[in-house]
Amino acid sequence: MASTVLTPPKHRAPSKSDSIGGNGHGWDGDGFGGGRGEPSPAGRPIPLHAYRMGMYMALAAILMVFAAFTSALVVRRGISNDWVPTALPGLLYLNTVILLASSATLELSRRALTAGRGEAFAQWLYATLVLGLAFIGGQLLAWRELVARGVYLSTNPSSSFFYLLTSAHGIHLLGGIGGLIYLVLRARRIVSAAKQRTIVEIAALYWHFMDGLWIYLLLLLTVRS
Amino acid sequence: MNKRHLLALAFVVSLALFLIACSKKEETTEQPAETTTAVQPTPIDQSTVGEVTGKVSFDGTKPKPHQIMMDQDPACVKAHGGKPVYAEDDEVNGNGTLPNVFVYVKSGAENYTFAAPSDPVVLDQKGCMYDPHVLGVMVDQTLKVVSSDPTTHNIHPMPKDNREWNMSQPPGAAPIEQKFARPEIMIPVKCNQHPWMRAYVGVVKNPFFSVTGSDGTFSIKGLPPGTYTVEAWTAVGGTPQTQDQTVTIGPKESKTVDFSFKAAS
Amino acid sequence: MAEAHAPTAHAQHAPQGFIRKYIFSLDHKVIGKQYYFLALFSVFVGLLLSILMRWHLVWPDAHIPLLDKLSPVGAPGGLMTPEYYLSLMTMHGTIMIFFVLTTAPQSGFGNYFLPIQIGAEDMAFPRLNMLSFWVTLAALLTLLSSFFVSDGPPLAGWTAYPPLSAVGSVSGPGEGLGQDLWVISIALFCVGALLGALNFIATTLELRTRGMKLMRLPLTCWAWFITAIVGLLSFAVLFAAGVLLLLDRVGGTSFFVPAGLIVSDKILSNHSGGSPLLYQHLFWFFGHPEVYIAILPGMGITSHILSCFSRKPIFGYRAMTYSLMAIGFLSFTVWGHHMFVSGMSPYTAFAFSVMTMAIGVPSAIKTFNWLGTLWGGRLRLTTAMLFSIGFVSLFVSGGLSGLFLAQPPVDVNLHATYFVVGHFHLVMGVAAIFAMFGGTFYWFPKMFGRMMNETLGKIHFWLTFVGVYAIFMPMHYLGVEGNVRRYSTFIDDFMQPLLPVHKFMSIWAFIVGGAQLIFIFNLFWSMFKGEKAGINPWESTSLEWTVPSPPPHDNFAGKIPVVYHGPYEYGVPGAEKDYIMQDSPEVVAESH
Amino acid sequence: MALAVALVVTLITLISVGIFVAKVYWFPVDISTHGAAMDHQFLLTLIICGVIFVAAQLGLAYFVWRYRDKGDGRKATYSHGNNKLEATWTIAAAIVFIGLNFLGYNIWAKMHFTGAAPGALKIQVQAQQFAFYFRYPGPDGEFGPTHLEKVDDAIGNFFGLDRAHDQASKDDIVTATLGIPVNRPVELILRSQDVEHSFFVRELRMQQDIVPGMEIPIHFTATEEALKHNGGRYEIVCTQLCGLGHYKMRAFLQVMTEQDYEKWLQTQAAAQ
Repeated sequence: MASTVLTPPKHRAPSKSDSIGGNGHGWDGDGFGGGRGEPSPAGRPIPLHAYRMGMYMALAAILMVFAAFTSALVVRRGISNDWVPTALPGLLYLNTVILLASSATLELSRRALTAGRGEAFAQWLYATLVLGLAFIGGQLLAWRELVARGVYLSTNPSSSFFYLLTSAHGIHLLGGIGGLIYLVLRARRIVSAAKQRTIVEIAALYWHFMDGLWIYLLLLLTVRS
Repeated sequence: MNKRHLLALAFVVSLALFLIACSKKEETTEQPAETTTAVQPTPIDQSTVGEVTGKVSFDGTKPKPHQIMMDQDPACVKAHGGKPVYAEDDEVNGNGTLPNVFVYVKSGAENYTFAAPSDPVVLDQKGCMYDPHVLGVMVDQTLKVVSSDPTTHNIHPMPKDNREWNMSQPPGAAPIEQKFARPEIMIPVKCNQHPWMRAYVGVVKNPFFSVTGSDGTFSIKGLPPGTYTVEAWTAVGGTPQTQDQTVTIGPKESKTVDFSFKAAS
Repeated sequence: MAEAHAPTAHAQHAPQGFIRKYIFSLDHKVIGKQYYFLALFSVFVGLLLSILMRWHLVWPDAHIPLLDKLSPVGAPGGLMTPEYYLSLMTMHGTIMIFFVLTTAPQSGFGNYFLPIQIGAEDMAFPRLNMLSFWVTLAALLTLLSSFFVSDGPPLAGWTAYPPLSAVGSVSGPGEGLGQDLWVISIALFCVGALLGALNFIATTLELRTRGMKLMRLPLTCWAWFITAIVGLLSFAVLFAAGVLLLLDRVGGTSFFVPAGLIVSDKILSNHSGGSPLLYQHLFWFFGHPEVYIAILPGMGITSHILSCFSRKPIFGYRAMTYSLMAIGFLSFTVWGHHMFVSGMSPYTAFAFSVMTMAIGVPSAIKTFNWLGTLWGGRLRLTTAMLFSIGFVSLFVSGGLSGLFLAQPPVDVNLHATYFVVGHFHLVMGVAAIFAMFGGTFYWFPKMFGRMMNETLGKIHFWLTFVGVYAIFMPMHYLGVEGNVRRYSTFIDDFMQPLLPVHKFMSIWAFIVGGAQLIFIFNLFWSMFKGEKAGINPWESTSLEWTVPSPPPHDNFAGKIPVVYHGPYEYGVPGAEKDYIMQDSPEVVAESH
Repeated sequence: MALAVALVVTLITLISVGIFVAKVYWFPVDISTHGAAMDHQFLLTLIICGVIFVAAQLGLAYFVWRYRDKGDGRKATYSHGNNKLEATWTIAAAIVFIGLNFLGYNIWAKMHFTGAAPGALKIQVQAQQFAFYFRYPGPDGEFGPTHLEKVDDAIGNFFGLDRAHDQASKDDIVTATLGIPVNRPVELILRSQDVEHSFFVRELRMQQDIVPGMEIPIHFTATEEALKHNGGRYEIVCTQLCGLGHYKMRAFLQVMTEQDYEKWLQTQAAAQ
């Protein structure tokens, strides 16, 4: 990978080092020569912290979507006289515990990876995946319970928001599950190559964010006015 | 690829799919039955047909006519020369009979099929009113909407069983030609730019319908012998109401069926 | 996530085969061109729609040839119906705002030049980049498909206010399937824009080459970067609004639809207490930043070109970057100025008004700094430069009329009149398009390896520059007179004396529309027959001018540049040449 | 080329400003008590913007001409800016822009921060696709309730009144023209039956969206000036996109003397 080597200036060297001003990564200190990811299609590897930055930005966008939903909920609840709170299925709290547990197992998996215990890493990853799927299943069961009670999407603004927020969160979590499946499939390569660990970290970042988002949504849905 | 991992993964995913499948609400979507086959008319022996005639009278106090306010479109006011215009649903004939009653054979003619006539039924817009106020068309017969007004109208039938449409007709524009695919009693037609404008279109499967005029009479001709339910529909006073009567017609027989309506409260 | 593991076996080599190279390409340069041509196609569709509208406005009885072929229902016999006019207007607005103004200057030029200008070989996430283009294309196709549905394209305006846009076909033609497609298209566009934005941000922050400090970024990069941040935050909100609107339409929810509506004699009993104003707040929370998404890249491109062809450093580089940041930040605090007469609290209106006036300050700084850049320069009046000068002129004209609309008591009489139409067309529509033209003439040599024809370019510039003033300046007068916008025909006596003004504007619209054919001809002719371009035909300083035209697949042929200078070192005293390239290690004593 | 740019920009500037200065196109007559202040604020803004506009455009024109590349080998002035100058115009712009805004504060406050004068004439305005209808409370000063199922446009019951049962509805007067007496404070209560509409009377200097699900009050007083033009008749237009008939959605405002108004109202009452 010859192209990764920094080409020195061909002409004369700069007389003062600070005229280069260090590397360009003013916000990251160690930018250019940092972690090496896989090569981009063009050739040079994309630094790993770029992936992290990308994930932060994705999370910012997701956060804004939910912020918009939140403000819609707050405004809609504030102005309306047709708001009848929907009693949430008790199952949601169990689901919450499951999701929290999944975050914990993902952490255990990550630690196992750091400690170099590949088998444990994969096992905890499975546990996370199972818990994640269980959460999704649990959410679906919670929907069923509401449907059985005759509470549908359009029954009341509060139920509209309930279905909206749970499904929006669920879809995002499914994305996370897709990521976990990918990690599982690549578990071996991840264990063998230390560079691959960033993927796990980024996946964990997303997963924990979804976890936190769920707690927030649950609070939003349960807190009355 | 690690086989053991793949297996485990497949298990987990199928478990998830199973869960999802279990929790899916059962849905049944109703497919509206639609007949698309070309209509082959049933032969009717013209030498035996009879007719139903009759009169629709109005019983009780006449509704107070509602004056129509056309101020917002000077073109409409001008068309009436400044004279007050009253809602057509309030009209009662001088002889105590009702105009604008749609009388049709509601049942009894199911064994026959009829081809829609090729002539269109014309609905005109004149002085920001519909002419006629009540009309009937056959299923798949063309309704031709024309305008005699120097102002833009929009024609907006609001059916329950047919396809809804809503089109503008600026002055000088070509007539709008549309068909209704399913029978429906009655489709209100509205112009949103002149909210008072209203017509009623009855869509029926047979040619046996009639609308009462200024003498309150109707006549339905060409009925083959049989027993029919004849229904009269009116919107007198603004609220639609119907009455049914059963009539049996022998060969070449002419029967009289009279109706009498009160204004709906 | 999908990006975190791009396994490419022979990574360094350019992909072979037409499909991989030009269609499903991961190369930011190809994607940039794809965006550019998508916008070019869209701008001509949008332009055609506006010409049809101007035609109908002044000759309402005209039977427009071929129009009945396009839409037998919307224009029976070629005579445009009022609903078809509104549909054209809606589609014009939507196409221009989303698929032209948001697409070309940011996603088009940005994709192509951001990585090169910061010394990177590609965007941070090439796959995401490709995805964002294809999602955007899907959005465009979805939108255009609404032209061919039975009850016509949507007519609720590019703002799609509920309940009109939310209650379905009962509220009129175009509000059935057409409006559904509109909402879906916008939601898709949001997804594409979000993916693009996060890619831009990560690329700018993480992939700068050695020496490319933030304060050495060309102003184009700053503008793309800030725009990406603004887009990331605002498109997410529009996406949410779109989801809610779609649910109101098809899910029977009542986020925006209040109870007790009677539409065309039909009581809508399936809705309860929703708030139309809630939609407006969500929409404009996106909608106002969107205005800056459209214009900020234009500002960046203009700054870049002005400095280059003035042969002079940009005046107040720091002030330029700070004002970009200030505009980006303040753009989130002013959305209520679209809603002074909407029925929201008048107290809030006043607060929004103050913020709006405040956002005028960084805009003014930019204008003064552009003038300052020209001052004392040695101006080379190339076509690119002319369009940039035109940009400044148009931005001043359109920006100042914003000061009227920003004040609630003045806005009351101008709101929803042609004054507003004139204002936003000048400041965000035409100005941004001038920046695109400027960018096209400036970067064409780099993108296609050939020069565009300057003579044709100048003819095109003059017709367009004079023409847009002739079209949009009179709109201000009409607005003051009280000429209401979004009317398909002017039926009232009140309007009759103003019709000659409309005719004047329409005729100029046809001229300007025709003049764009010159540009199209120039573009495609030059692509194949233009004079061959060297590496740096404009004697420009930024990194894209250090590589061959067009650049190789990985931009720098493996030789990643190191940056030693700011981006606008023109006319440096004591330097060998009139300019110092960013990657030139030449040290000049008085530099900075 | 430089000269052409300078000339064209100058010409455009002078023509644009000239048409405003000559008042070739101007606001229609003002018939409200609050309009004069608004017009004044507009004029003030116009003057300030006009000065900035002329200065900036002519500056641009001059610079393009003055600093064109004459091919004399002169190098451009090497300058990265001037902090003092930049700070000056930043502060100046901020003061002018925000100051202008505060000057308009009172006008806005008077229109919106206070309600209508006590004893103002209350009229309900209902907008629907595509017409306005108006309701006067009648002698009892009370509006009867609306019954959705009673709404029937074909017989003119736009407000869904049940005159047979609701006492307050009995004397309500529904009209298609907004008749108002001159010199008397009027409070309009705006509501919509279906989609968003807007109420705009240019001469009244009054524009307000009509939002379904809300009742929005606005208030004004028509001046004697109103009687002097066009027989006191002015156009009410809808300015919020409301569907295919939007361009035709209008009604008329008829300003009358107090006596004429009473007479008119009686005629309207008789037609109910």
